Amino acid sequence: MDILSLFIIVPVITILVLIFAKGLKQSRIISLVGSIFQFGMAINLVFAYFKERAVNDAIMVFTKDVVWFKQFNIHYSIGVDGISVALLLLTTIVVLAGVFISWKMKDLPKEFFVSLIVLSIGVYGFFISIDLFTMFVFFEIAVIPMYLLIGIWGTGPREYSAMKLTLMLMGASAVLLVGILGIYFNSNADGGPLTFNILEIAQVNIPFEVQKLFFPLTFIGFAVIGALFPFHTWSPDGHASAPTAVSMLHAGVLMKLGGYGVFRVAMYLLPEGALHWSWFFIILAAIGVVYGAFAALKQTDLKYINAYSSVSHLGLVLFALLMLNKTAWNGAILQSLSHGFMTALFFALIGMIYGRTHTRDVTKLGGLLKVIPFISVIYVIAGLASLGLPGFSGFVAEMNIFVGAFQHDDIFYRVLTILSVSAIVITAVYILRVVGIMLMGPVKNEAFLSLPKVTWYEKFGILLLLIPIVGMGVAPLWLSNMILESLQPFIQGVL
Amino acid sequence: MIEGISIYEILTLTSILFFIGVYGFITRKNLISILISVELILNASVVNFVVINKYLYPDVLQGVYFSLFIIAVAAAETALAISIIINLYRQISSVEVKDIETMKY
Amino acid sequence: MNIDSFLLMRHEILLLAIVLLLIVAEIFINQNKKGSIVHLAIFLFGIHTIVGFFAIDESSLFGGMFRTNGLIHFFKNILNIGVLVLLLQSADWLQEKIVQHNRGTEFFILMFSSLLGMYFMISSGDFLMFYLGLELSTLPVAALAAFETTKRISSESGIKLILSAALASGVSLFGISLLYATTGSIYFNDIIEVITSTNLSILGLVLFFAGLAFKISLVPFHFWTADVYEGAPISIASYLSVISKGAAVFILMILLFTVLKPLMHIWENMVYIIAIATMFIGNLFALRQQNMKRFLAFSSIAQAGFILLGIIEGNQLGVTTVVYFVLIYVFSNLAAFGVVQAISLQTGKENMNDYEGLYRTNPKLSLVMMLALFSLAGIPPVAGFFGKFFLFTAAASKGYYLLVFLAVVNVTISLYYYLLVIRAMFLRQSDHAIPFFKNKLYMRLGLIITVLGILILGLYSPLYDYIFELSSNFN
Amino acid sequence: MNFSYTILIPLIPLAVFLLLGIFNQKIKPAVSGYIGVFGLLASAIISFYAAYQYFFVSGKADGVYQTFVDKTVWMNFTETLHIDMGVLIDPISIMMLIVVSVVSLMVHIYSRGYMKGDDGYTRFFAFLSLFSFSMYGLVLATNLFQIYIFWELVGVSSYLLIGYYYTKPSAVAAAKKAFIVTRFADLGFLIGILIIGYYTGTFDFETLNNPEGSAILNWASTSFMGLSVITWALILIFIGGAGKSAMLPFHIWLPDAMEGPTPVSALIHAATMVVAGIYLVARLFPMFYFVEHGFALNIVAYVGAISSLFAAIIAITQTDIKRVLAFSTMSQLGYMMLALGVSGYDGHEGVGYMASMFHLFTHAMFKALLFLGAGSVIHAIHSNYLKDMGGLRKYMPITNVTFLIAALAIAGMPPFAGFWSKDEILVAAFEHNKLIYYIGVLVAGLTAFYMFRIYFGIFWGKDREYEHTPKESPLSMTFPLMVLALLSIVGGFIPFSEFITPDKAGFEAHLNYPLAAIAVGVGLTGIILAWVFYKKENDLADKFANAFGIFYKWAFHKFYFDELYLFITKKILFKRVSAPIAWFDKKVVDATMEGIGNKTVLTSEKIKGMQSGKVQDYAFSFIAGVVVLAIVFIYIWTN
Repeated sequence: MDILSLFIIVPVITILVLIFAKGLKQSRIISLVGSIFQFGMAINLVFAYFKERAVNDAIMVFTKDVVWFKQFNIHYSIGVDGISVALLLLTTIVVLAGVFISWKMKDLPKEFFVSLIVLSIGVYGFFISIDLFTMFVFFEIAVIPMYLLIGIWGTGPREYSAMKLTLMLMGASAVLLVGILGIYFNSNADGGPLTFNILEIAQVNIPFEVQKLFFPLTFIGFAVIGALFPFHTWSPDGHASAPTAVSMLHAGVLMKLGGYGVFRVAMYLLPEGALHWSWFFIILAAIGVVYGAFAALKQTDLKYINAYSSVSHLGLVLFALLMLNKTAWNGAILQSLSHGFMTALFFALIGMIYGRTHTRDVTKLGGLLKVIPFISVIYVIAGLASLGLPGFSGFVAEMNIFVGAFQHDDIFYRVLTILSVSAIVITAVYILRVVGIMLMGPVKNEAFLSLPKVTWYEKFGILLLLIPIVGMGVAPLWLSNMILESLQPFIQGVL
Repeated sequence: MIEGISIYEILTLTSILFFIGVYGFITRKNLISILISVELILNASVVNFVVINKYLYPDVLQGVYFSLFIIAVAAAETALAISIIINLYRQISSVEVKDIETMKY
Repeated sequence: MNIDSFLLMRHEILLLAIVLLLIVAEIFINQNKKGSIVHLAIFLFGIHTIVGFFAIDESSLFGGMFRTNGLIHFFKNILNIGVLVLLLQSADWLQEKIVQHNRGTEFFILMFSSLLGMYFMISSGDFLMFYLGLELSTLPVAALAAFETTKRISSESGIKLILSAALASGVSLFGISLLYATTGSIYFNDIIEVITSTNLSILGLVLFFAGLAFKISLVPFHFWTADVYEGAPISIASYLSVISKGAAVFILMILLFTVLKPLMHIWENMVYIIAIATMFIGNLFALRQQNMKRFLAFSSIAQAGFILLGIIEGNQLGVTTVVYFVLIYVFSNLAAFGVVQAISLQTGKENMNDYEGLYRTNPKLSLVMMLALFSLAGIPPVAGFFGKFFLFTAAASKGYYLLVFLAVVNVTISLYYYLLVIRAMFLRQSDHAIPFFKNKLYMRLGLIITVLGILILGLYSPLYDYIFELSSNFN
Repeated sequence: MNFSYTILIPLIPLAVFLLLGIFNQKIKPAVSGYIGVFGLLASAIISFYAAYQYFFVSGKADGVYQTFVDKTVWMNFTETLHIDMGVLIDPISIMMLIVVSVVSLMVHIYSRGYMKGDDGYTRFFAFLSLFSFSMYGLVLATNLFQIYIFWELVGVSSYLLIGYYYTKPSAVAAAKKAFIVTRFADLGFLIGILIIGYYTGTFDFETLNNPEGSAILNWASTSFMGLSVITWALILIFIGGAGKSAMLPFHIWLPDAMEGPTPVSALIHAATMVVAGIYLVARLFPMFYFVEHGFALNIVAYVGAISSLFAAIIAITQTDIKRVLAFSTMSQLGYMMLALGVSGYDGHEGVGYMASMFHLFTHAMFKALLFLGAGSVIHAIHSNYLKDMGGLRKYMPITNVTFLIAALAIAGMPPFAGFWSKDEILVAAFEHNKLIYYIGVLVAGLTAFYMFRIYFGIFWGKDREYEHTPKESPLSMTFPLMVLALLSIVGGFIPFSEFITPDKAGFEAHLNYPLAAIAVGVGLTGIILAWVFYKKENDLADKFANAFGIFYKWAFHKFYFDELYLFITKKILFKRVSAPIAWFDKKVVDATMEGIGNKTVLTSEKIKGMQSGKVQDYAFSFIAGVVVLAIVFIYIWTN
């Protein structure tokens, strides 16, 4: 079994075992074992990747290609480069943390973990596949479990949010489908056979009119899940209603599919279309960056604040991708990773706070530093990380994005860059606002004086997410180099 | 082949017959009469087949045979329809078409 | 014309034999264990299904009135499997409701003869055979729809079906007569050579098309569907929505692709319009349905609209995708109907809000339902997704991107109402939920087969390649 | 000569921080205090050793102080642009190392007494170490991005330390304010960096500052709105500096920052962090000087001058001694800025630059001393307000004397440190810009006045009735006072012009007697006025204040800058921007998405009549469909 397909096999096996599990204890143990195993595989993959990369300079390594539907030339073809390796690592970590965080899942635990793992299968598959069809399949597999996860285990208006989220994402994927078919049927522009294989299509130069037509479809199709500005409204409600672990996976991993897809498919296969449209979408993205930050400023529900900050941060990702240069792209990938960890951490903490105080309304909370110091301190750290403090991953990513974006020769883009740079101040404002109101100050509510202390599994979950944030922030070089060299072929493809 | 009458007259007739049937089907209140209008429609095509066969392609008798079969099938159809109608009549003692509208929307 | 050429009609002859045998059996089985007729029938039909899989060589009989080839043969097998599953699912219902009144045999005879009609219809070589097959497949179903003689709505649906069917067949007959007028033959092979697009032939095409569109229940010829499904016994509803629709789709496709190929520039636009109308109307109506049968009726209308996306391609790709989709659709829809039938048999409840909290009481059943609905909605990795995706591919290969776009919009809409059912079953919790019950062997068997189909058919690509080869003579 | 060992200077405090931060709960307070002190002691020793090495052993090569750089790539942006981490050793960085080490060490020692018994003692020392680490890193930075990184880090440690009493809402607010205001200024800094990076292709100080380098020579190549883009970049960078050094209009955070513990104010908001802005300008001095003939530098000069005057005026009116000191700090920082602004480049022209650094040095000493003294007073009587103080000289003699020394130093009385540096500044101003010179003189007088106002207010006047008689602070607190007092006395005699000049060559500086005399005279007048007003209880001061009337009121309310900012943030940002956006999101964007869904359902409700249940309607639509299709395809759509 090759090293990549294991990422699909192992979760499937986990599910099969889970089916026979009884009760909370067994199911959580099984899923814990499974996810730890995946984590191990991801670590192993990183090292294997470096070893392979030393001897093999193909765009994708560990490639495997099995013909699936030969009439359509559909293959189950997988492979990774530095970017997907990094994202896979992110995913495994977040999933593992998610399992820890949902250690005390009361209602239908088995089903919960099964759907969680199904979701992760979708994500893994998406990241490793280099065949548009396979990619699309995994994309939808990743999205659908959200409905059950939010709908069954959610809080608040869960049915509404779940339906909204699912429909918007599926609608997006429907648009995406048209785009993919468009690409597919023009993949023989140079007289070759029709193909879904990304790498092969990248060699074809698709006519400009076609690119102009299908780039927006493909872009929007992916960007909706990346919370592109007018289509982001599924995310706040979805986050707010989802159970903790789901919010973590969702914001931490699922929303990354957007950026990754845009990068892998829209940008890479339709470069001229990208160049032609970038001005328009870049405006949307820039709006999203500032708009999200301002919207977060006004919220009082922790999850909403975080959701909007995600809109802002992921806006930066799309923004950087559309800048079409290496540094910005590097920044975009780094931002995806760092946002993945940070926001997952945030949601984990919010979940713990909510689980203890039973409210997410910041105005009702106060002085938590006194009563639950560990969680609060970590929250402060996460906050500082997310406002881009040096020494944390956010800074590295954002600086790459800003410097890269500012290298653009067109003044218009540089002005937009400055605009979105200004978002970091607003970010600081809303983060510190929350920290000030919720963690500092006097304890607002007598009941808070006796909150349960943080448990071992919560600690595990938190540290699991915190360590990469600091690691990326302190020593970014190896990661960014890994990504940069993987970006090389794309640069040649696009520019 | 009838003297002095070209195929057009007959086809016009059958078309008229057809639409009379349709009209009856749409307007009659009584299930039985709706059934009769269906017969009109079928007969329109029966005549069509015969006439076309006779006027245009007299050498092979496809149309004629077709029409025979149509008549037979039509009989079966009517029989079945009648039986169902009777069954309905047993229950609601009515054959009015307005009484079979309980299922809608 | 020698004896072994009758073996070409193996399906038909066997089925006929079974029908006769059942009549005989009816006489000899003694009163106190009428139930055994059900077992007998299912057993016989099972054998028939298996025998059906033996290869048949390609040829035609009766001067081309009856023809058969690999694809037709394969499709007959699909129908067989469908009917078999359907019988398995409705066995308990028969045992409990029908056999008491000594009407078990009638049921089987009617259903089998209708199936026989479909055999003739899809392997017909001229319009006469086609017409006979059509009628033979329609009339018994009307009788079956009115089968629960004690229920008023059952008779109503029977009448609605028979009247609409009569009208439809009348119209299409008129169309056939016009085609006959333009071409001078009712044999497909002759027609292909001579047919051209004159006003008369176009009119004939439209009228004839309407007749089949009625059976596939395409907008605006679909209105009977919902009412009939609702009134008829569930097994008949599912029979209508799966078997007869499938057969009609198949023959329509074959006629359009072979006989009426010269008129393609006409009918592809026609299909284009009707496809859009069908998808939207079907979905929009399905949104509000509470009764599961009506719900599935409209959903199946929408599905028919999707099928047209494959038909519009007009070549081998179209044939393959359509057959493939129909195959998957058979399993998905049968699964859905099966669950509905099981529940309504146990509790008599057929409304969506009765399903609330079903997962907590009957997890297995709800999971089957979920799979079926996901397959209908086209969610990977279950089969439905692949079927739909390939249909869209077929349409896109002709450059109908707008049509595909509207189709995917409709997929999203349809997802909404499929999720409504899932919401009722999984998300909601109700204190008067349907209590836990165990299904009988037949029903379970029927459901398991469908589930296997749903899970495997999509991922198992050789099947698709096989169909592709079968349909090789369409380009 | 290799100075790479200086990397230890920041790393030791970092280690201390991690140690104390992670094992916060485990370590006993006493122990953590010692860990902090000794950690910093180590850094200080290394700094002194490095200073000795540099200035007296191996720094000079043919009469010019060399720049030693030792760095490694931390992150790559493009082929040319990358962030390096490393140490840059040149006169000013060494000088800053000394300043930071001395003050920080003193403050550490002092805090062991001052913070005794406070829960969070360990946390306090952890934060102090974090700050020391960041400050050292900032000082040693080799390029713009490294300095920006540590710039942010000192910002956050200041945030943490101001908000040290996090249960006190005012402290929380102050911390937030400090961080956000400086962050806002840093935005300018960051954009400036981006522009520099884009147009010059490097972040390195060496490359940028090289007078023959491309960065300086081709400043005119691209211009934007009439100014060179480089000039714009420099102005933006200066905005960043102004934010940290509390220049107008970014000064508002500094007074509030006094909510933090007094040692913190002494270390961060008097001696070290706030001078980062000056340090930054000095660091880029060649660029400021050469690009567009020092256009940006003039802005620096005027901003500095105005800020110092502005702050001095406000300082007179404040009643909270720490706030008085805060404004005095701001005023002195303005002084340094002004000095930089009026400085030339080579030879004796560079006196302003030299003086600015000199004043930075001396000011660090005596201002830290003032704060610590104030701290010891506050420690004794638990109040910040002048009205609660008086006649303390008999209770706490050491504090009294040291405070007096510091006051004299800041008032510029010879032979105290302040006198020398201030004199050089005035010389530089006099030579380059008379207007600024006059402002400088005026400020000198005001400084002397308000400083002695509080001195007399605290230690003279008649006793207030204290609930328990105040007593002198413990040795751990008085010892630093004495050390710093000593430095404030002798600090002025260091021949700075030998060591620190823009062209690093060094020159002979000699006292300019007439100017010095004027300065001293003005200072004395200030002191005497203060003596008259505040030595004894009398109502002269109030009369005087009333004489100024409305103007006094303005000054007392700090010219309503806070209100202005509040208005901008609360009224504009929250009410006019954020709230509408939130509303827009809910009511427009979201509503549109939902609207699509609702419309669909509504439509399906509307059209349900089609399914009327009448078999004849069905037949009708059937036939209608047929007819329409027939017509369409026979007559209309015939292709």
